[in-house]
Amino acid sequence: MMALFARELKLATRVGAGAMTGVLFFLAVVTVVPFAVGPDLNLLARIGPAVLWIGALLASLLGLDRLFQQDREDGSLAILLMSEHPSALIVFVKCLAHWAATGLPLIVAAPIFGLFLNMEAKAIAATVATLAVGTPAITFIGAVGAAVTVTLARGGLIIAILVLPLVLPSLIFGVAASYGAVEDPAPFTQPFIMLTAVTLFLAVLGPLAAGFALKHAID
Amino acid sequence: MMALFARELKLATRVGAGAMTGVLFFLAVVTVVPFAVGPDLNLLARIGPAVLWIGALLASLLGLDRLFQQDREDGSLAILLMSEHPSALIVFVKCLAHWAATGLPLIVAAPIFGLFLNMEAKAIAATVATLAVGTPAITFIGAVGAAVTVTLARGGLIIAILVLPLVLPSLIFGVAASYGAVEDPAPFTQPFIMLTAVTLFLAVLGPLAAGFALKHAID
Amino acid sequence: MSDISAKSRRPAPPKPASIWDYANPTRFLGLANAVLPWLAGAMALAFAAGLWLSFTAPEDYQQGRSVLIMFIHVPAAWLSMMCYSVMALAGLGTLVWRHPLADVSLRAAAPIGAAFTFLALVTGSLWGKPMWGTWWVWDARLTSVLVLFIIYMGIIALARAIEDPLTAARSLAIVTLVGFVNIPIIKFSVDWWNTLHQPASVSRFGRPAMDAAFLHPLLTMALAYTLLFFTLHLMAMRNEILRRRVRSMRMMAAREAS
Amino acid sequence: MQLVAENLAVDRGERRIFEGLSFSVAAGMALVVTGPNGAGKSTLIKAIAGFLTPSAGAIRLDGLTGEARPVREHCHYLAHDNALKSQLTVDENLSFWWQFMGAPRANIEEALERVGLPGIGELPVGYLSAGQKRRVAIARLLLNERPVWLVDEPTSALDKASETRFAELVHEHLDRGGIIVAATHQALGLKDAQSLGMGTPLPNPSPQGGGAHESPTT
Amino acid sequence: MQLVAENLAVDRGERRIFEGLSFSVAAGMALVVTGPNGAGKSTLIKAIAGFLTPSAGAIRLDGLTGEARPVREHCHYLAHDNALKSQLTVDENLSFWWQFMGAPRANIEEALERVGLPGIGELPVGYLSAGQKRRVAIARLLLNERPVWLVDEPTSALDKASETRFAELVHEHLDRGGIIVAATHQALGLKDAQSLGMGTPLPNPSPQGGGAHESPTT
Ligand code: HEM
Ligand SMILES: Nc1ncnc2c1ncn2[C@@H]1O[C@H](COP(=O)(O)OP(=O)(O)OP(=O)(O)O)[C@@H](O)[C@H]1O
Ligand SMILES: Nc1ncnc2c1ncn2[C@@H]1O[C@H](COP(=O)(O)OP(=O)(O)OP(=O)(O)O)[C@@H](O)[C@H]1O
Ligand SMILES: [Mg+2]
Ligand SMILES: [Mg+2]
Repeated sequence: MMALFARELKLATRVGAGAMTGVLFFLAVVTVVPFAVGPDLNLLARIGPAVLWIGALLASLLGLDRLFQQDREDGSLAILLMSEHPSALIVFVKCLAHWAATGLPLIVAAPIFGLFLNMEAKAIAATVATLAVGTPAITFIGAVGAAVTVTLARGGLIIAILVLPLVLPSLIFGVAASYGAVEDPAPFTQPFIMLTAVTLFLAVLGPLAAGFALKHAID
Repeated sequence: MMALFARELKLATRVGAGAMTGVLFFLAVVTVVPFAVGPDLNLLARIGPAVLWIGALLASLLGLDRLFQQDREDGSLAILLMSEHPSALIVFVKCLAHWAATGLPLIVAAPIFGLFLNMEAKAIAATVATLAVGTPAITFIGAVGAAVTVTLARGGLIIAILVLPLVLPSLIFGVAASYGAVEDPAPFTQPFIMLTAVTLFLAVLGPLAAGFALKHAID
Repeated sequence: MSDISAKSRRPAPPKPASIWDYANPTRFLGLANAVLPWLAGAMALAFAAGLWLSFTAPEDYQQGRSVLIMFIHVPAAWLSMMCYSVMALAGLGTLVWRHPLADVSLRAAAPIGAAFTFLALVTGSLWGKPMWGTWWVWDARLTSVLVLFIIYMGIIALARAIEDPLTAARSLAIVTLVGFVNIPIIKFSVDWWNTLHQPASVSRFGRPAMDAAFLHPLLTMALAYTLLFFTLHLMAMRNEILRRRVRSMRMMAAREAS
Repeated sequence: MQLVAENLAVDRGERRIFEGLSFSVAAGMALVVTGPNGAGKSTLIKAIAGFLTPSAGAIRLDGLTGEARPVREHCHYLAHDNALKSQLTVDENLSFWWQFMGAPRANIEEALERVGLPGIGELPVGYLSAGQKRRVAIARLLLNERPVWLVDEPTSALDKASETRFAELVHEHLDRGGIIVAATHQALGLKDAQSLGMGTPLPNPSPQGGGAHESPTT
Repeated sequence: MQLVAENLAVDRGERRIFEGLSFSVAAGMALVVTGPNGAGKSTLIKAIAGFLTPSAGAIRLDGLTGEARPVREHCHYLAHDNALKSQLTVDENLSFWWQFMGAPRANIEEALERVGLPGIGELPVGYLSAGQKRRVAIARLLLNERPVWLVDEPTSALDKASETRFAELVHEHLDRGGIIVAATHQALGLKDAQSLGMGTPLPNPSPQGGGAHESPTT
């Protein structure tokens, strides 16, 4: 399993672009928002967590469709699934590697983008924490979308459609927790715990469902 | 060439009910935003153009990376390039088909989504106009990225670094022009003309560069 | 669906022994054909009664005639949720019992559910204009219906995208079930979301204490809608089965030639 | 150990590909599946590998000690595709499979030598010719211990020398008590092997009449 | 008409695959390129098809009337891949190439009949077996008029009957005055063909010594 993780990471970084595309897309989102909102720095700071979350969410969608497709096309998927390792575990490891290659860079970049948006340090810290806890959920649920569309040549958009409604809870709790850290009446801990719970739940459900779907994708 | 256009369109629409998928994705993005920024209608109306543009950008990017890859993997690309048709023309036609399948439906649907975001009629009209003029540029420059990825199996980074910075001007001019149509001091015509110029420029440069890159992609 | 065509050729046992025998597509077609006229008739009656009750209902002191929209809107909203439950059940049927009809049922229900959801959205928004003065607000309930609509459409898009019915069946079932897990979550999370930062602009939205004068037409209409759903669903299932047969016969013909 | 198929039927798309197929292959034996294009050779192999669920009948691996595990976990599968990543080097590719599959048998350098490609490990797979890729894929079978080899047109793209080398590997595997099921159009140079000739697939979906007909010759 | 290569050298990666290669193939003749895996057969074909630029020498098509066009525009190329989209039906795939390539010769129904797959047009390509796909790919060559056929292991995955059928198609094409360059490990059953045996490639990147050696037999 470590071997699988290492291979996935190697592929992701070698074929490259994965991480950078995500970060650059993130940058694009962060860059246009000030144009739309106008020069109101307070407003900008206020919607900062929301912008970071939306940026990260959308950036995570890029490249999700390749999660299993390449393995299927070159025949690796069949052999992976024949092994004694449970398919859900294989999916889980692939998700982790995918997240490490694409999600992690976003989180590293988020503080800098937070500065662009004139956010306070505390808000930035809270947002980064929520992103770190929340974005894996996108990958886990994205895996279901990727597994279900693995036979399609261009599944990217369909995956995004299937994934977006399902990640709403993460988005809501993530943004709520980020706000909670700065605005006084709003709590931080409670939504943060919920966010963690959602991620953990999807970390189980996603790989199970995706693994199940993949079993029938080889023919 | 008409045959190529028809085939691309068929592939794009067969795999995932093309037009509908793009529109749905757009709808999903528009729905997700209020969850993050909150249901404040005034704020939504202000960031409306940015939301529509970001949605359109992402919809164009998802699936673009596979513009040539599939053709290369199944061997079609070699045969396409052997024909007497210039490679830039082939790229151009493929881009047009891709845009017709994914970009056009977005533009048709944008006004309705503008209503969701509580945008004024004038802002909606301006945004739709900028989308119509601006989104082809995303496809054209995206084609370069797609061609380069096809070539550089181990190239890394280059697409992202190449494509998104080039798309950023379109995005910024587009949002600026939409914004200019409603807010008084900001101009509409000037960014709009710039946007048109960028698109025209990329419509020439993109296919030429992509075609050139593709010639070296078969080995 | 190979099982459909294969099973259909099996000599039928003399008597249907249990409800499961209706699962045989051929027998199902027979049953559907027999039931459909009755169902359609009952639906027509229910609609006639419902509409008559609705139009003779008193005007609401607050809403005026526009209360009529309620009789279209509320049942549509209910049905949009019921239909998804039917699909989730069918999804279970596909995955657990591997029943070919379950998949047919899921596929057939999706567009109907989407249509009801769309109707709820449109009528709600038509109602919203006179009531709240705007077509759309990002209110919890409205938004969750919109999300439901997106889920429906995603399922439809997926169904269209995958050529092979067998592959599609499992994918659809999985997505439907995963989506079902999410439906309560959407409902709750949307509440959290709203209470968190919305100075409610929609305070008038809420459950009006319902008068019997409104309740009766509403319930009748709900019954009519339910019958409509089952009629459409049966018809759509029948079409789907026939479509699959045509498809497999065409493939067979193409192959036999070679 | 014995690989047994009993009264097997497999459907694909809307069609029954074959039915009533029974065979048993004992340890140390090879089963060579032949037949025209579209007969269902690959389908049979995929069914044994567990990717297609038989509509009737069953596939078992008899006479194994230890806890019962699905047949597929005892198998190596060499499909039409090579299951290699062209961006990674030969070494990286093989060492991944070596670690992932468990039950290591040979090391990578040895395996590459056995397929006649010593010292090629550093090259990215994308740099190899069709036949070289196929040979690297064959080397994968040597890395880990699996009693059953399921190979689908293993010698496609191989030159004559490599074909001979492959036949040697096969014999060695059989001598060690392994089982091989091979779908092929080409003589694999196996001295004694059962052969299973598949006819053209059933013309219609009705389960009447046998499509595949075993000819249990030795 | 005559396909001529003069003193050809091709590099791939950082390595010279062959050099000093010369041959000429007249109309109505076939050139069969043989050699072990990695010898450079596919490389030669790709160079003729224009995908690899020779580091030295040139490839010409002599004796054609009309304006000069690159060699590749006179060629059909059948690579290891089939250039078929599995989501589209056989008809859709073939009719696209038919329209795209210009100079139509046969219609799709005829072409499918020639490869022994009549009436298969409605099926999605994804439903075909490996050999059936290959045969559809061969049918593509019949659709449009191209004097030169470049085929790379054309008979891989074909059953015996289809191999014979392919040999017929080849002879027919030659009789019509065509040229064929085929890279192959298997006897194609061509009665008279020039053969070009390629050795193992040059061992090191420095361009010294000949790697490929032509044996112009008939
Ligand atoms: C697009 C806008 C709207 C949507 C999507 C929508 C959605 C829904 C849904 C899903 C339900 C069923 C709730 C349940 O039973 O749990 C419902 C019920 C109802 N809606 Fe709407 N609605 C919309 C607009 C409106 C408007 C403008 C009004 C009137 C002011 C309204 C009045 C009602 C009433 C009275 C009920 C019945 C509540 C009950 O007794 O359960 N809706 N709506
Ligand atoms: N994915 C699929 N869906 C539906 N039918 C399929 C699929 N793949 C193959 N078939 C059909 O199943 C039959 C058997 O295919 P299979 O690939 O097993 O043949 P094969 O004996 O391996 O042939 P070949 O020698 O060409 O490889 C063929 O008629 C084919 O059309
Ligand atoms: N993309 C590439 N980059 C660099 N080197 C390559 C590439 N493709 C092939 N080579 C090398 O070029 C040499 C010739 O390869 P080629 O594919 O022409 O061989 P071939 O004669 O067709 O062999 P086979 O019979 O296996 O198909 C091989 O040694 C191979 O390693
Ligand atoms: Mg096969
Ligand atoms: Mg080759």
